[in-house]
Amino acid sequence: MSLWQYANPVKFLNLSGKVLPALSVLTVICLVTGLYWGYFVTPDDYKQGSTVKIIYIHVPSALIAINAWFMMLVAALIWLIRRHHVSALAAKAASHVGVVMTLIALITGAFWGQPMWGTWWAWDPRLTSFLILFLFYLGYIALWSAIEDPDTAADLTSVLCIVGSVFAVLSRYAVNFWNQGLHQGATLSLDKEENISDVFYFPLLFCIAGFVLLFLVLTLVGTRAEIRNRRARALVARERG
Amino acid sequence: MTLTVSNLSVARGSRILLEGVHFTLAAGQALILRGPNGLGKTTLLRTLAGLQKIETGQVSVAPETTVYAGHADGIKSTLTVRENLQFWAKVFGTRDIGPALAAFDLMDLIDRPGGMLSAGQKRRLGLARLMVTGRSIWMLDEPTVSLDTHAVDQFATMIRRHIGQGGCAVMATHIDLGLGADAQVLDLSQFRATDPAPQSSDEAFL
Amino acid sequence: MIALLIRDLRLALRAGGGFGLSLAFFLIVVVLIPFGVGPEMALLSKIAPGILWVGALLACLLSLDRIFALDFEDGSLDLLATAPLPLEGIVMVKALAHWITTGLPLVIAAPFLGVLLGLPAQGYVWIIVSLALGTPALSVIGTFGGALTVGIKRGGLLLSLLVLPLYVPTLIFGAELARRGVLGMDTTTPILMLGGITCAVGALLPFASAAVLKINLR
Amino acid sequence: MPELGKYAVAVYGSYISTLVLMAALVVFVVWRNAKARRTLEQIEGVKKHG
Repeated sequence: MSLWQYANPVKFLNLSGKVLPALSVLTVICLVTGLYWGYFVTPDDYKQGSTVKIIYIHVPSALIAINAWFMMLVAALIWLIRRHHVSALAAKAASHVGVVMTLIALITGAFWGQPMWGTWWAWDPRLTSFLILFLFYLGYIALWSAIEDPDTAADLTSVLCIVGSVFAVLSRYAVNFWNQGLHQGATLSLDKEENISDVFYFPLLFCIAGFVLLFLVLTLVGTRAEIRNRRARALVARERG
Repeated sequence: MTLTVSNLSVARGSRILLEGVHFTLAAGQALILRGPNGLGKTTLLRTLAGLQKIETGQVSVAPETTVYAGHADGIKSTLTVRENLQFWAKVFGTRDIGPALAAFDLMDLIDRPGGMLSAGQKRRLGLARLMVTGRSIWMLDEPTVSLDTHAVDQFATMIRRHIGQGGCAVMATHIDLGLGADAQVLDLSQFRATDPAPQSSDEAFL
Repeated sequence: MIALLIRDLRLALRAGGGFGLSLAFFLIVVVLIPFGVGPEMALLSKIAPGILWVGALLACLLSLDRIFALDFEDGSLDLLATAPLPLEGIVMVKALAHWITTGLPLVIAAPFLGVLLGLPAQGYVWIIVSLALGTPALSVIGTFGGALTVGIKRGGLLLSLLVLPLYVPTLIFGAELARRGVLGMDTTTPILMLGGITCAVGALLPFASAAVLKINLR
Repeated sequence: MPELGKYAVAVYGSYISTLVLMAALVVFVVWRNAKARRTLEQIEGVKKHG
């Protein structure tokens, strides 16, 4: 028994089909609990007022936005090294979720920044990095859709993903150097004591879990769609032959 | 210098076109590929030249000894005939472009830019390129397209001289070049992929 | 390799090679900016380094799709790939040729266009230094983009979409270097970063470009 | 409903835009999968009969 056996498309379809219903239910539970708790139960922050409620979507979506790209990077490496088709297709599916999450993080950030900083947009390092990440997502998705041959597309997007990751890190550093910003530090960190208070913390954890699950569910469904498309393509190619 | 191909499959896009292709070509021999359009002659030649992936099977030859001439001649329209040919000579590390020019009557056109050549003249220049590469195994895809009878004769002479010097040529052509016993003819129809099996990368999805 | 470089330069210089096109484009971008933001010299001289950098970047972008597309269309790329040159070498020569025909003229033209924007006197040196240090990176990154999109019909727009995010770090450090130079501030960090980016990109990216070119040719 | 005070626009704006985008994403992914499934079933059905 090896983990790699699930890289077989058929096995992947079977397994993901079994897991998906339970996973979807869990996603809904987590999201509803977290958002209800956060929106209706928690008090306003003494400094930020009711805008603190935005944290329940802003932070999880930003988290997913970055980690989706990270997952795509890992998937790209797996595809290039081990040539498992599911890996490349999962990266494609994840990019669709990632780009929307990036957009959500940007939009909620703008809504939050307007009352807090007095501006919808600032060329703050974090905001700028996310904007650049958004552009990377767009380029990646555009490259996928521009190439007809699926294996060529997988190869090229994988290389782009790896090169893009290096440049994304470089951009992050460059942007930091370019402008010291308004944005506060990371909301959640393991090594610091002064995290946000527990009142906001627990519903936020639920929301993060919900977003992570949502990302998983959507990526799985998307990967299933890609596998089916590839299978249909392979069958048509065989019929024609 | 022999070229041995055994059990070779080649694919275009996501379809295997030919499978189980096998032949042996000794030094000083030419192989003429026959078969209807769309069978996979171009794909086979590109695979032999190392431009495309070998699906399965073995090709005994290193890509460093082959040279490929396809439908496009790779002629730059703003460079003269001399410059075009000299470039390839330099790239392949040879010097003398005189014999190649003489073999195809290109001496008079030597300072004419590539863009002012007719289709047949371009093709002659493209074939002359083969001579300056100094490589021994030629992969030629429809080399006689747009050549007149006189130029075809020149081409046949060039091929005869090349294989006379111990070189090899694999070409897809329908014209009889009068190579006699030095040329084998291989009908590729017999290798048409019977089970229209998809390319190996599609197999995972079936 | 040298033969390839000479051929590419010759092709760029002959009619239809597009040499000078990006230079003209650079000129137009720089001339258009004052029409957009107003003729105040004070404002223009303040944003001059940025305008010159963005203009140079766009001019560079304009000619990227020619790097491989022309050779791909007429079949030379196939022939080059079977020639006794390593693909990495071909890619590097292509980037170098692109820099000589596009980047270098931009570096030389930038100070003259700086006059139009009221660039302060001490800025000329820094504009030249920053562009000379940064434009090679633009060419190398652009070559990667060109190799990525070589098989795609009408890939020009996609090429821009892919390459522009990759240009961000170079642009930031390049423009920052020029800006700091103009203001007489410390330039050590951006000059090191810009030089570092150019060296690293020049050393590593050709391998990625050659890999994608190989994928696109098969 | 909690009282949002002067920040109502920001909070409502965030939540509504998020819901819209998220709904669009879910619909897109599910629709794509359903389409792929239909296409595949059609092809496989054809194959069985033929």
